[in-house]
Amino acid sequence: MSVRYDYREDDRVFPYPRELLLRLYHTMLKIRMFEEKIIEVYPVQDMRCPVHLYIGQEAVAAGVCVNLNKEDYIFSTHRNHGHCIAKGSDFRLMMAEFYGKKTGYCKGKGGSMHMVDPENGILGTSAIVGGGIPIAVGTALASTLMRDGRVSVAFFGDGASEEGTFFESLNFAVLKRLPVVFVCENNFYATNSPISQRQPDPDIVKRVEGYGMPCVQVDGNNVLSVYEEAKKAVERARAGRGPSFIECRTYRWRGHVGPEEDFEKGCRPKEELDEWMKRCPLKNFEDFIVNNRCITREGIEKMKEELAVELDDAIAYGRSAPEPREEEVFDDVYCEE
Amino acid sequence: MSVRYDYREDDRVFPYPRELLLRLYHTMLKIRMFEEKIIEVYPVQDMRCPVHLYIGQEAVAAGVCVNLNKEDYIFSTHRNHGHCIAKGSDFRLMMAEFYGKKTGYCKGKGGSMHMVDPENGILGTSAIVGGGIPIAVGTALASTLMRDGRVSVAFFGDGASEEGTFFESLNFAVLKRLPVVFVCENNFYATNSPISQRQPDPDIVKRVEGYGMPCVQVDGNNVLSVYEEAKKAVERARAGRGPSFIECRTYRWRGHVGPEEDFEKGCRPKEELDEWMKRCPLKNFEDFIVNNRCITREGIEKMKEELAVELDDAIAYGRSAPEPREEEVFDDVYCEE
Amino acid sequence: MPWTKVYLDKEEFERAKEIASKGLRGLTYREAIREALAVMLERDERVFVMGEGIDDPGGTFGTTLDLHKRFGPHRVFDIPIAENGMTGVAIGAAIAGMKPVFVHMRVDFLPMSMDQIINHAAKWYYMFGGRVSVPLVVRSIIGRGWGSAAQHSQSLQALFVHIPGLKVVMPTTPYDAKGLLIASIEDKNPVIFIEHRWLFEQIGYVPEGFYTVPIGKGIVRKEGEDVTVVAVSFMVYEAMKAARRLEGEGIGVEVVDLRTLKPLDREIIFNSLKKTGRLVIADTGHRMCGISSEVCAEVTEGALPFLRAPIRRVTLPDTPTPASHVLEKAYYPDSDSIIRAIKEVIEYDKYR
Amino acid sequence: MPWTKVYLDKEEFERAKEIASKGLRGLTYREAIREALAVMLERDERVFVMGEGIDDPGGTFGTTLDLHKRFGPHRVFDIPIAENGMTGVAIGAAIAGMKPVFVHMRVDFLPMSMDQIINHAAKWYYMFGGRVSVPLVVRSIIGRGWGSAAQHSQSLQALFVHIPGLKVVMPTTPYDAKGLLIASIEDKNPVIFIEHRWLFEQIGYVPEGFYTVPIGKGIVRKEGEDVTVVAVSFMVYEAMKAARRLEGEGIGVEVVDLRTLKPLDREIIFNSLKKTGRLVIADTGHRMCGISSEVCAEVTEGALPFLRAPIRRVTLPDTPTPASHVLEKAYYPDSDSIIRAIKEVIEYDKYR
Ligand SMILES: Cc1ncc(C[n+]2csc(CCOP(=O)(O)OP(=O)(O)O)c2C)c(N)n1
Ligand SMILES: Cc1ncc(C[n+]2csc(CCOP(=O)(O)OP(=O)(O)O)c2C)c(N)n1
Ligand SMILES: [Mg+2]
Ligand SMILES: [Mg+2]
Repeated sequence: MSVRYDYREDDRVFPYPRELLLRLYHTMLKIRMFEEKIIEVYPVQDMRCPVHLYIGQEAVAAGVCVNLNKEDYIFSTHRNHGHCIAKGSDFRLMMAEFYGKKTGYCKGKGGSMHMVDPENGILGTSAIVGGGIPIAVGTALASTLMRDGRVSVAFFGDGASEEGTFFESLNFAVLKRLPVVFVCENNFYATNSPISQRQPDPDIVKRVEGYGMPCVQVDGNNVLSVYEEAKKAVERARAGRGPSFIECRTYRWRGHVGPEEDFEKGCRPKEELDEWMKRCPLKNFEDFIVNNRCITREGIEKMKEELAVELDDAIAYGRSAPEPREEEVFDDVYCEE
Repeated sequence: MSVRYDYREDDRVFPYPRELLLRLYHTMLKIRMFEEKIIEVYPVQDMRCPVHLYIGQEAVAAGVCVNLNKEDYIFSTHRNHGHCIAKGSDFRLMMAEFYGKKTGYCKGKGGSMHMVDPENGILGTSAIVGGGIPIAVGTALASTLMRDGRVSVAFFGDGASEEGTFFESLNFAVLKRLPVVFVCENNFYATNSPISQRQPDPDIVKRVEGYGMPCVQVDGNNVLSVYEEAKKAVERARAGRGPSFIECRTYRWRGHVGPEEDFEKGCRPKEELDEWMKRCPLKNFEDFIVNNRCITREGIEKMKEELAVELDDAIAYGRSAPEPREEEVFDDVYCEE
Repeated sequence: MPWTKVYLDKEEFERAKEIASKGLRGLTYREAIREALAVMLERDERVFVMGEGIDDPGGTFGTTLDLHKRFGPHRVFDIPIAENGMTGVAIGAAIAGMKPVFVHMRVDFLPMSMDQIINHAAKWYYMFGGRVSVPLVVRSIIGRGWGSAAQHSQSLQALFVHIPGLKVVMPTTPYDAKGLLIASIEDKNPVIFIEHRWLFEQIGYVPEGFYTVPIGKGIVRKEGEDVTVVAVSFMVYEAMKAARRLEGEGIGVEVVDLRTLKPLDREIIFNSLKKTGRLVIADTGHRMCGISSEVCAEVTEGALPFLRAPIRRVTLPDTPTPASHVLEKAYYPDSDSIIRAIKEVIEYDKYR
Repeated sequence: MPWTKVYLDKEEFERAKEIASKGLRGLTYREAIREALAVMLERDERVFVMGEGIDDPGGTFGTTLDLHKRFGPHRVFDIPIAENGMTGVAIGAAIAGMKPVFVHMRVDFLPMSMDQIINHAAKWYYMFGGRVSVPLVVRSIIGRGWGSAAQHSQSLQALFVHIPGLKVVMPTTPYDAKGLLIASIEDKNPVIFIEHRWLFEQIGYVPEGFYTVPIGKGIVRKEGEDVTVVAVSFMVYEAMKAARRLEGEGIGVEVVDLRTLKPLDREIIFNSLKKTGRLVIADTGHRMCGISSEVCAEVTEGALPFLRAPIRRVTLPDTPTPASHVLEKAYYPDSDSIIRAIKEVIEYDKYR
């Protein structure tokens, strides 16, 4: 039940440039270690905002975003750390935001659920389920109107695929052939509700097929599968051939919110988690690239050490960054420029 | 291009009891003549509410509702006259409501867009596009919980199929296997917007197929086709086997609102209307039942005369019915029982 | 100043035109709206207009008529009936640098898009620390009469006034309709722009080309010494009618047209109240937690000493709208209701 | 009467319990809510409870915990994340004779279902001439703190108060939470029932079994001579704290807990104001067009002569909610803000 890359070995591995494989791995590792760092520091209770960890789903963010340019737009949700990191956001500014600091991405106004990083194409993330999907369609509309060649990606969960706005977004995107890619991360839960209590069929892709755009379901724990499908979708969008939909089947390891495990609380069966942990997107891909001599174990250790330093630095930065002043609570209600 | 019944002649006509065919015809005729009566009286400007006429779509209401019991629920829209008549509502009380009178179905509070007739399973109609669809799912849920064996039908337009609530409703109905039938009357327009400006593909049924319930597209101007599909769907719902979706392709003859034609205003091509008028659901079915000796032309004339009298009576009743008193404006805000 | 004038009818405007030394151009409110859109579509290529049926032969009561022909279907286009999703689309376009105008035939359809308006458009700029603004205009129309009934006759401005981050504009005259719509499109923030169908035929002076009327400023439509009527949208006309009729009885009514409900022009209300000491508020919306409530609250907090009599509110009752014309008549306030309210507040301290 | 008492902390309740001749049963607010649901599920088979994740191990902050086990998954069930559609479903069930309770974890998700609440539930009974009523309860929760930020910390009661046909209930004590929730379920109309997360741990006297607290009636939580504080939900606790602290300074604060915002209990406000002549209003929501505005308006219309000083409103500012705890602190009003407001109104006429 582990993620299988081997079937690709003969004909597909070597076409991938080594840099690509390393970049994918590095991105996943960054995300994983970032989240683990939060798990480490959170109990101190000085990071005073809800955090929704992405551990287990790293292959999706990494496999999609590697296809994007800096100017391309992504939209994400409450569970946005992975997407932002994959798109290029800065650890320091993220942590500063999570610590509610003035130098954070949102000057301390957003917290972990609301990330913004316009330089990297992140114009905001919405913690309202389904909220970001039509907005991504809107930036795609803008790109069409302005002919700026950008692609928009909407990341969202299986839960979000139940909101009416999702279907409204699909309809309009196909109608206007907009350059948008819909990436549904089906991790089979919305908070603690299993998908079986919310949808008659866990194959979300089936309900999208009728819209007349390319639709595919992929192993969301296999970064190369995600990469392949996202590449096609992004190229298609970039070429003006309209939207695509990708359902990535994956799994979140930690509780819905906060750094804890949730299976002890009875939120889901331990065995289910165990099965999915065997399919760890990071570990399996690590073995794969090592076995294929893209990198040595030592090289990987080196990467980890570097990232560990970076993350310690980011935490230190976030903790020591200046607090906003109380009066600033009244700033930024309106844009007065 | 006229509606074709003849292919059915050999093997299918005679299975239908004569009463059924006459009932279908009678219902369609009632609707047609009711609407024509409104066209006649509306210019006097004493029927002071917006009217959305159903002429051209009669086969849908008739073909569906003949399968329903009095206790079964239907939900409809701004364009509800046909559905209410087919479900058994009274001309007099309808007209009284349209004239804003105290004895109208809603005591003059609803007007033509808001019909209610609980005795005939009409618990209200919503003029908010898409508004009635989830409500029909809700009555179906109640029927399941109370095990009352009732079936709910949601009538709505192609425009309503663009609202997110439509998909939310489909998902929940399938999830819970609710006894509801979704009847989408695709008349290719929402107000004056052609479907091509709103949906990438005029086959609405395609976007519903993925939900895992029976889905069908029928000629909505052929009352027997509608009848057949609705029968299956209603039986299925009644048997506890869950929802179905029926797309009826049809056409509205008059303007979106009011009694006038709209092609002169440039709302749509005259030729398109002409083509659809040739496919008149009433006229073609009339020829069919006459040709098959269910009824004579004289019998039909007789029916028409009777209905004309009834309608004159209903108009007279509506016009002379008492006005509500001004103070009643404050009644019925809350139910105080 | 001809643009501060409310012309109660076409004749009045024609008289004013005759008298005016320079020729005044008269435009209806509907034409003024359409002209504002045309001016902005012409001037700024980031502007586009979207809405259900806006390119049809009705053209949103004439306010968008044929604009798609002039500016092309990419800049003025019809959309699916999917208000929440399409509001999200408009927001997305706005944050990516466009300036969308989303047109709704009725304000009653906005509850569909409340999530995108309240949770997204209104909060975006603040939530992201001022990094990304949402220059979006949501035009919508209120009306009354002809049995439109409960779901097609609301006047929901108060819901938007309650939400931080939004601006809410309700112009009364053709001059303001154009100038405020241009200002709203120029504004970097989400603006809920609410028009009244019963104003569409009103004629007034409207200059050609580009000009703005500042958001956040009310205007005194008529001066008076005895009582202030703070009014909104169509109720300004009713207030003017009331004022004219009361002139005959020697009662001086000052009519303040709020024009913008959020941010609220507290100054203009207080200044008028200082003078008259008496206040009537006339709104097109419901009573509880309406703009009339907010004006009362501002006064009790900041101008209580000036108040010589209880305030009277002339609003829709806290009742859904009925269809029957008899009930509609009982339902809607008009100049008579305003006159009754004025008399009450005036008589209050007459006998003290 | 033990149920009219706000216990500021657990110790206070334990003391009261000791003193009370009859044994008082103490329950937390969260338990009281859950018990109300259980009582009604037991008593009336038409009642059912639906909501996102209500059957999970968290059980909506404990308020629905394990009810699905006791009453079965047909009567207490999880639903898809589709607020507008699911509200329509609840309305449908209600008009067909059921009594649904729709539970939302946060009031911030209700803007999604505004169309079904405003255009359908609120209007159904009126629009159809009183033929079909909508006995629906929409429970939702407000909270504050821990960086929940703009989209997860709103207190949107005013939006519902504005809409005719709805009732809006916001209980403060465990006793009222249970009694008002039962009354809401028994009510034939759509009731928006709003709880405050910071009250969930509050303990108070709660009788067993079935009882109701009337909708539409406020209650005086503490008598006082000098100033009236009309408060809502969690702000009642803050007002009680303020009152206790001001007792030491010889200022008598009367605390009125509105309990129901719509219909509003005008009487209780006026009666208190008659006595004290001074008014502070403390709300959990935003300022403009909020319930604080409405109370001001009622007073200026109907009780102006009793008012000896300007009113002060203690509300959220007209600003979205920030995440940072420093900004949160500046953002949220508390007993200090109430004390400041009280002092302002008291000092106002001290020197006159
Ligand atoms: C409109 C809305 N309803 C409910 C919520 C509460 N909520 C927060 S996250 C969540 C689950 C989302 O599930 P999914 O979309 O699958 O994303 P995941 O958490 O699995 O990444 C819910 C219901 C919300 N934020 N917004
Ligand atoms: C939510 C909402 N948006 C817009 C409208 C305005 N409107 C009334 S009828 C209508 C067209 C509906 O089209 P369709 O569903 O196809 O029904 P038809 O009129 O063709 O029967 C529209 C857009 C509305 N009533 N409700
Ligand atoms: Mg999920
Ligand atoms: Mg249609």
